[in-house]
Amino acid sequence: MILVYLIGILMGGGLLALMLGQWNKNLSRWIALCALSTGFIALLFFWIDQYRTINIHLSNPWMIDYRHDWIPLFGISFHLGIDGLSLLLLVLTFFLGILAVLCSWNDVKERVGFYYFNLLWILAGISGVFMAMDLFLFYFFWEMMLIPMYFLIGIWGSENRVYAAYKFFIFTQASGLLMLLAIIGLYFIHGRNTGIYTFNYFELLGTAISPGIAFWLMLGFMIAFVVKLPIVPFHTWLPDAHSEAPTAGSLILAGLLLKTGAYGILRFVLPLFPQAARELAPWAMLFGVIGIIYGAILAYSQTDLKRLVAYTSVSHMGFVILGIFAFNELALQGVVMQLVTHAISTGALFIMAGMLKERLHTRDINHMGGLWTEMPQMGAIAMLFAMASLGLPGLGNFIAEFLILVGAFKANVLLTIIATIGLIFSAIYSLRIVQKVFLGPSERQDPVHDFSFREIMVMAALTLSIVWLGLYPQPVINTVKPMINKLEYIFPIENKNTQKENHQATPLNAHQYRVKKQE
Amino acid sequence: MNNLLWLVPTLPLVSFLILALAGKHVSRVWVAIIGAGSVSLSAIITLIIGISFLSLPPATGNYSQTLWTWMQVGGFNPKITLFLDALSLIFVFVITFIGALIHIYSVGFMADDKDYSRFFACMNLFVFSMLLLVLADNLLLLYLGWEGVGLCSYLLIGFWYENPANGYAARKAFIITRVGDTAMAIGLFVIFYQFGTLVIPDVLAKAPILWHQGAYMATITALLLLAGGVGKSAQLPLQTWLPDAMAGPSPVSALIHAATMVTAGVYLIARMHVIFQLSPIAQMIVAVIGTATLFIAGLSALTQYDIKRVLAYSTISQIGYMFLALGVGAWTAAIFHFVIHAFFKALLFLAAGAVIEALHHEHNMFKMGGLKNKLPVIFWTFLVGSASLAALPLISAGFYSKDQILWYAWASQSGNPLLWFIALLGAFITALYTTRMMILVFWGEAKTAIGHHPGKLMTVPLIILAFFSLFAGFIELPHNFGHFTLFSNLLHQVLPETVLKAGINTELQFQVLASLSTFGGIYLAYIFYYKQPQRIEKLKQSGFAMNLYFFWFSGWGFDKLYNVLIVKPIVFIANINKNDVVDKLYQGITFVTIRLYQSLSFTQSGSLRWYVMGLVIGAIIILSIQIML
Amino acid sequence: MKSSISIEMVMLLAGLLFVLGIAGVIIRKNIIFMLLSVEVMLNASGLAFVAAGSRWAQPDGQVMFIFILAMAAAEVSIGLALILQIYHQHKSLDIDKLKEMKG
Amino acid sequence: MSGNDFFALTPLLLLAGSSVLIMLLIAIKLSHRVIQLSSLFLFAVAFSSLFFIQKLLPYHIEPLLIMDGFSVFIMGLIIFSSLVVNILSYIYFEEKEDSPKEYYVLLFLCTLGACVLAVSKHFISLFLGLEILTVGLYALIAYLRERHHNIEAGIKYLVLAAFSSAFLLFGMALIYLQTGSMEFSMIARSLTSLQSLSPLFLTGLGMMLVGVGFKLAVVPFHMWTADVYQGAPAPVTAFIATASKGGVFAVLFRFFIMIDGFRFKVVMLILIGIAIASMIIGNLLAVQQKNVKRILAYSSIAHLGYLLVAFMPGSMMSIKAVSFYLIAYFMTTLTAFGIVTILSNKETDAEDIESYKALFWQHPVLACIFSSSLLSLAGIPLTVGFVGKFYILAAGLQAGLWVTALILVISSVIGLYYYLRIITIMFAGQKSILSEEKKANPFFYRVSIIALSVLTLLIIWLGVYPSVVISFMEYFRLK
Repeated sequence: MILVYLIGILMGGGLLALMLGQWNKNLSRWIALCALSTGFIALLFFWIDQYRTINIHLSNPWMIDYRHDWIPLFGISFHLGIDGLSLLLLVLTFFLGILAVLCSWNDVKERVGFYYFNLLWILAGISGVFMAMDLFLFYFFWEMMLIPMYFLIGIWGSENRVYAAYKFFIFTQASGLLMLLAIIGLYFIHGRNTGIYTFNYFELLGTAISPGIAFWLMLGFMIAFVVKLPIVPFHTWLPDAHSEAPTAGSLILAGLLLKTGAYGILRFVLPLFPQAARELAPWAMLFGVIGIIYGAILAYSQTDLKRLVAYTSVSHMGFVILGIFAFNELALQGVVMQLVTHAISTGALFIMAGMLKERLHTRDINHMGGLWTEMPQMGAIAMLFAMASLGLPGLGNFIAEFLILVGAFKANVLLTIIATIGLIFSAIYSLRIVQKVFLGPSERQDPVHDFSFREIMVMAALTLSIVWLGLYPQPVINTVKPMINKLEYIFPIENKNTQKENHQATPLNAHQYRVKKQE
Repeated sequence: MNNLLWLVPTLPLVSFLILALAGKHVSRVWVAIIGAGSVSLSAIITLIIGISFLSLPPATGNYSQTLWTWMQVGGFNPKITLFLDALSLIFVFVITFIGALIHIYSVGFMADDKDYSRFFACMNLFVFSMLLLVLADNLLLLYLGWEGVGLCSYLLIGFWYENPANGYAARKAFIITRVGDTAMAIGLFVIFYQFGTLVIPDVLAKAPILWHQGAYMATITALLLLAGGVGKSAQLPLQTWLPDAMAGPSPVSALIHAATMVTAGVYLIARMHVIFQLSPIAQMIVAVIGTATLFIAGLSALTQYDIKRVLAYSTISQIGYMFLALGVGAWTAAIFHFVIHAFFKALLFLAAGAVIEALHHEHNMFKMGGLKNKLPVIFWTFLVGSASLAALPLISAGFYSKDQILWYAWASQSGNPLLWFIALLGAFITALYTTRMMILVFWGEAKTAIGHHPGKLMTVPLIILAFFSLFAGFIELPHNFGHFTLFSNLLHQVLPETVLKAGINTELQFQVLASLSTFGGIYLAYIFYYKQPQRIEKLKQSGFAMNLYFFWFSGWGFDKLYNVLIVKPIVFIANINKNDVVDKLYQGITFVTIRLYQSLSFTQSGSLRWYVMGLVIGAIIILSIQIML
Repeated sequence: MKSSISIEMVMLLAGLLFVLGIAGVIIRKNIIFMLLSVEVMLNASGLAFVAAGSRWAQPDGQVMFIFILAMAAAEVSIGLALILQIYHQHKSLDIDKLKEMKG
Repeated sequence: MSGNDFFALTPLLLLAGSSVLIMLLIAIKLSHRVIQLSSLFLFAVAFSSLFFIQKLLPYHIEPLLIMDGFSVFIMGLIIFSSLVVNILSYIYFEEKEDSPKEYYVLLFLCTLGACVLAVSKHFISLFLGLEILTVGLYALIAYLRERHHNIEAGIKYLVLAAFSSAFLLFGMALIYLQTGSMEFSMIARSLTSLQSLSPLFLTGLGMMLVGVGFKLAVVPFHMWTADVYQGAPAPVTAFIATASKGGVFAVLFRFFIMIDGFRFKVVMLILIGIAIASMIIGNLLAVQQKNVKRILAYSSIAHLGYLLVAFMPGSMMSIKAVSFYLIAYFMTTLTAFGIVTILSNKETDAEDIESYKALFWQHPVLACIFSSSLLSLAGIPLTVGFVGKFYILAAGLQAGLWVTALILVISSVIGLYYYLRIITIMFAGQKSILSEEKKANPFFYRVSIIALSVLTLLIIWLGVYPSVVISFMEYFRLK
C-alpha cells in the first residue's frame, strides 16, 4: 500500500497546493515541501528496513507487489511493484523533488499554486513510471507526466519557452505512441499464444515471439526510451527544453525524466525481448558512443550555460546506453550508478545555472567571468560538480563511468576505447564552464551575493550525496543487485566468460606473489 | 607503529576540509598553522613509520592497511587499502618531508596573498592525493590519487585566476594529462580483464604466469600505462603542458611540478615494473622516450629567458633521465634520481621564487643580475641546487644519481651506446643552461632593484633542502667509490636488480667522461655569458642560429603542431556545429508539414462549386477503384 | 401487363439524368439553377427506385419515390428562403460571391 | 402494431411529441426561458425513457427499425448531446435573437432524425431519418439569418447535402435493383446467394459511401466541414459534430456488419484509403489554422478517420471500440463547443484563437474545462480520449492493421501540435482580450458552466476508470 500512498500524497498534495495557493502562496510551498518530505522519509525508512534483507533472497528481487483490478475486461490492473532499482529511483525522485521545491522557493512568484501542482504531478507521474508493473499503467504514467511538464516549461520558462515546450511534448508523445503500439502488439501476441489477455508485466515476460516481430516490437519500446534518454539523432528536444525550463524544471528533466528512459530499457526492453536486444546491442552501443562524443563536442561550443549543461547530459546518457547493452553486471551496475550520480551532478549544475541567471539575468557565459571573487562558495561547489561531471575519481560519476566502461570493454573493445576518449572531451567542456563563469577577470560593477542559507542547504545535500556515492557506493550497488542479477540471468552467454575468468583469477593472491618473488 | 599509516594521508585531508569549509572564518595565523602543521605532522609520522619499517621490517616486506571496501560489484571489489613497501615509503617520505618544507616556505611566500586559505587548502589536498597515489594497493585507488593530483595541479596553476592566461595554462595541463590518464584507464580495463583484479601485488604476481616474455598483451598494457605516465610526467609527446604550468605560484611549481606529481609516471612504471619487464619493446620505448625528452627539453631550457621556464624544461629533462633509467632496467637508479631531483629541484624553484618575489615578480633572467651579494642566502642555496642539477662531480648529490643512470644506460643489459651518448650530451647541456642561469641571475650588474628580502620562514627550508642536495647522494655510492648501497638495498625488496652486460671496472671511465661533459658545459657557459658575451651577439647575427633559437625556444614547435593538428579542427567542428546539424532534420520535417498545410488549406477555397467538384472527384475515384479492381 | 421498356433503358435514363444534374450543379453559377440541378438528381434517383421496384414487382420503389418528393419539396422551400436572404444581403445570386469563409 | 411496439418506440415518440408540444407552447406565447426549461425537461424524459425499454431488448419492429443495445446506446448518446446543446443554447441565443423559440422545435426534430438513423435497419427508415435530420439542420445552421456567415454556411450545406443525398439515394436504388430488398438482413441474404459481386451492387455501395462520407465529413468529402462549422451557431455546430455524425456512423456500421461488408476487399481498401486520408489531411489542415471552430472542424475529420480504423476490422472489439470512442468523442466535442458557446458574445462567436489569450488567468475554470477537452481530443492519459484511442488502436492491431495504426499515431502527433497551440494561447500572457462578465443571464450562465464541469469530470472519470462503460458494452451485438 505504501506505493499507492506515495502517489496519492503527491497528487493530493498537488491538488491541495493548487487550491490553497489561491489565497496564500507560501502555503502551497510548504504543502509541496511537506508532501515530498513525508514521502522521502517514508521511503528512507522503507529502504533501511529492506536493506538488511535485500540480498538474502537473491532469487526474488521484488519487495512489494500491490495489485488491484482496474479494467478487467482488458486484463489491465492497477499493479504496482518495486524492486531495488525502482526503490532507488523513487528515493532519487523524492530527493530531487524536495530540492526542486526548495530551489524554486523564491524563483517562482506568480501562480504559485498552479506551479506546485504541476511540479507534484510530474513527480507523481515519474513515481508511477518507476512502480508500474502493468504495461498499460506504465504507459498511462509515462504520458501523465508530460502535461504538467509542458505547463512547467511553457508557463514559467524563459523567452523561447513555447517552442521548447512544444518540441519536448511532441517528441516524447510521438515516441510514446509508438511504444503504445508495441505494447498493444505484445498484448495480442501473448493473448494469442496463451489465451490470457493481460498487460501484466510478469505474465508478459517470456512471451514467445517470432524474431522478426520481436525486433519491431522492441524498436517500438526502444524509440520511446531513447527519445527520453536521449541518444543522438533524437536528442534535439533536450537542449531546448532544458535551457528554457525554469530551474526546477531543468532539474527534474535532467535528474528524473531522462532516467525514466533508461529505466524503461532496463525494465522492459531487455527482459521482454532478450534476443532482439542482443541483436540491437552493437548498434545501440555505437549510438551510445556517438552520443558521448557528439554531445561533448556540442557542449563545448555552447555559450548558453544551461544549453551547455544540457548537451553534457546527452554525452553522459551515451554512457548509459553503452552500459546497458553490454549486458553484464559491472556495466549494469555502472548504469544504475550513472543514473543516480548524473541526476545529482547535472541537477546541481542546473541549479547553479538557475542561481546565476537569477543574479545576473543572463545565461550567456560570455557575459560572466571572474565570479569567484564575489562568490567563492558557489565557485568551489561549481568546481566540484564540474569535476564530478568530468568523472573525477572520488565522486560518484567516476564510479559509474568506470564501471560502465569496464563492463563495456568486455562487450566491445573498440567502442569502449572511443567512449573513454569521450572522457577527455568531458574534461574540456567541464573546465570551460568553470573558466568562463568563475575564473578570469571580472567586468561586473554591481555586486552579486553568494549562496543564501537555503541555497547552501540545497547544495550541501547534493555535495554530500555525490561524495558519498563516490567513496562508498555499496548501498546503491547492494540495493539493485538482485535486480541486476536477474537481468544478467537473461543474458547468460555473455556472462559465462567472466565467471570463468574470475574463477581462475581468485586463487592467486598477494601471498603467491610474494612466494614467486622469493623464487 | 605501522598502523599509524592511515594518519599520514588523513591529516592533510582533514586540514583541507577545515580550510575549505571554514577557511573564511579562520585567521591567517591559524590557516598557516593548520595548513603547514598538518603536513609537518604527516612528515613526522612518516619518519616514525619509516624508522620502524627499517628497523623492524615486516616479514612480507610490506604492510597494508584496509580502511573499507570501496565497492563490490561482480568480481570487482577494490578496497580502500593503503599499501606500504620500500618503494612507497621512499615516495611518502619525499612527499611529506619536502611537502612540509614547501608548506613552511609558503607561509612566508604567500603571506600577502588574499586567498591564503584557498592556497593551503589546495596544497593540502594535493599532498593527500599524492600520498594516496603512492600508498594505493590497487590501481583504481591509485587512479583516484592520480586524478586528484591532476585536479590540484589544475587548481594551483590557475591559482591567480583573474588572469585568463593562467586559467588557460591550467586547463592545458589538465587536459593534456587527461589524455594520458585516459589511456591509462584503458590499461586498467585490460588489466582487469586479464587478471580479474586491480590489486597491484596480485597483478604483478599473475603477470608472469599469464603472459610469457614479450607477450603481445603485455606490450599493450605496458604501453597504455606508459601513456598515463608520459602525460603526468610531461614526457614526449605530452610534455607541452609543463612549461605553461609555471603560471602557478613558485611553491606550487616546487612541490607539484618538480618534486612530486610529475614523477608519478616514474612511480607508476616502477610500481608496475613486472609488466614492463615482460615486454622488452615497451621498455625500449620507455628508454627512447626518456632520452629524446631529456635532449629536447634540455635544448629548450637553454633558450628560455623566464627563470621558471628554464627550471620547468630542466624538470622535463631530468625526468627524462629517470625514464631512461627505467627503460634500461636501472630501477633503483631512477628512484634514486627521483629523490635527489626532488631535493634540488624543489630548492631551485623555491629559491627562484624568492628571487622573483624580491624583484617585484620579475621572471625575466635578463632583467635580473648582480644578486650574488644582495641575497647571499638565496645565492648560496641556489648555487648548491645548481651544482646538483649540473651534477658537479663528487660534491653534489646530483652527480651520484645522474652518473649512475649514465653508466647504466651503457652498461645494463638493455643499455645502448646511443642512449648513453645522448644522455651524456644532455648532461653537457644541463651544465650549460644551469651555469647560464646562475650567471644571468647572480652575476653581472643589477638591473632591477630589490623590493623585499625573504624572511626566515623562507630561508630555513632553503637551507635544509640545500643540505640534502649536497649530502643525500652519499646514501648510494658507485661500485668503485665506496660502493655504499643503503638506498638500493632497501629498494631491492621491491624492485629487481639491474642486470649488467659490461663489467663494473669500466665505470670509472664513464664517470670521467660525465665529469668532463659537466665541466665542458660550465666552461662554455662561462665563456659565452660571462667572459665574452659578444660571442652571443655574434651568434645572433646568424639566421640559422636564430631560427634554431626560436625553434628551441618554442619547445620544438610541439604546441603549434598540436594546435594545427588537433585543437583547431576540433574547435572548428564544434563551432560550425554549434546549432546542432541534427536539429535541421526536425526543422525540415516541420517545414514540410507547414508547406503541406499551406497547400491543403488552399483547397479550402470557400467556393461551393469547388466543393461540389471535390465531392464528384471523390465519387469518381471511389467508383473507378471499385470498377477497376 | 407486359412492360414495353426494359429496366436497363430506364436505369440508363435515370443515370443520364443524374449525370446531367451533376453537370448542372458544377457548371451553373446561379444558386437557383444549382438547386434545380440538385432536384434533377433527386428525381433521377427517384426514377431509379421506381424502376427497381418494378423489376421486383414491389411497391417499395414507389413508396420511396413519394418520400423523395416530399423531402425535395422541403428542401427547396428552405433553399428558397435562404436564397432570398442571400439576395437580400449580397444583391446577387452568384454563388462565387459567397466565399467569405475559407482557409 | 402491438402495445409492445409502442412501448419500444417510446423514445422516438417522445421526441416527436415534444416537438409538437413545444410548438404549442410557442403558440401560447410563453417566454424563451419557459420554452427552454420545458424542452430541457422533455429531453430529460426522453433520455430516461431509454432506461425503461432496456428489458425489451433486442426488439425488432419489422421491417424498418431495430431496438438493441447498440442502437439504444447511440440514441442515448444523441439525446444526451442534444440535452447538453439545449442547455448551452439559452445564453447563446438569448442575446442574439428576439425570439429564438422555434430553435427548440428544430432541435427536437433533428434529434429525432438522428435517433431514427440509429435504430434503422432499412433503407426507407435510413432515408427518413437522414432527411429529418438534414432538413432540420439546414434551418438550424442558418438560424441567425442576419449573419452573413450563417446564411453562407446554410446554403453550402443545403446544396451539398442534397447533392450527396442524391448520391445516397441513387446508390440505394442500385442496390435495391440488384438485391430486391431494402432491408439490411434481406440484402445480406441475397448477397450470400451471389457468387461474385456484381458491378451494379458495387456501384451502388460506392455511391452510398459518397452520401454517407459526406455526412461523416471524411476525406475527400470533407471540404464543407470547416465552413459549416464556422458559419453555424456554436451550439448547432456542437450538434452537427456529435449527434448527426453519431447517427450516421451508427447506421453505416450496422449496415456493414449486417451485410458483412468487411469481406469485400475493394470496399475495405477504399475505406482504409478514406481513413488514412482523413487522419492525415484532417490533422494537417488544422496545423496553423487560426479559427478555433475551424480547428475543431478539421480535427473532427481526423477523428472520424480514427473511428474508421476501429470500424474496419468489423470484429466484436470494433463494436466496443467504436462505441467507446463515440462516447469519448461526444463528450469531448460537446465540452469544447460548449466553451466556444459560452465565450461567444452578441456580435461574434469566440472563434478567433487570439480571443482565448490568457483565458486561464481570467476564467480558470473555463480554461481548465477547455484544456481537458482538448487534451482528451489529443488522447492524453487521464482523459477519456486516451482510453478511446487505446481502444481503437487495440481494435486495429488485433486485426493486424499495423500500417493504419502507425499512420494514426503519426497523424495524431500532428494533431497534438494544434491542440497544444490553443492550450498555450490560453496560458500565455496576462490580460484577456475577452470582455468582462457580460452575461445577460447569470443563472443560465452558471448552469451551463456546471453542465460543462460535469462533462469534464466525466471525461476524467472515464479516463481513469473506464470499466463501467466497457462492461456495459459487453452485450452489444449487431447481428
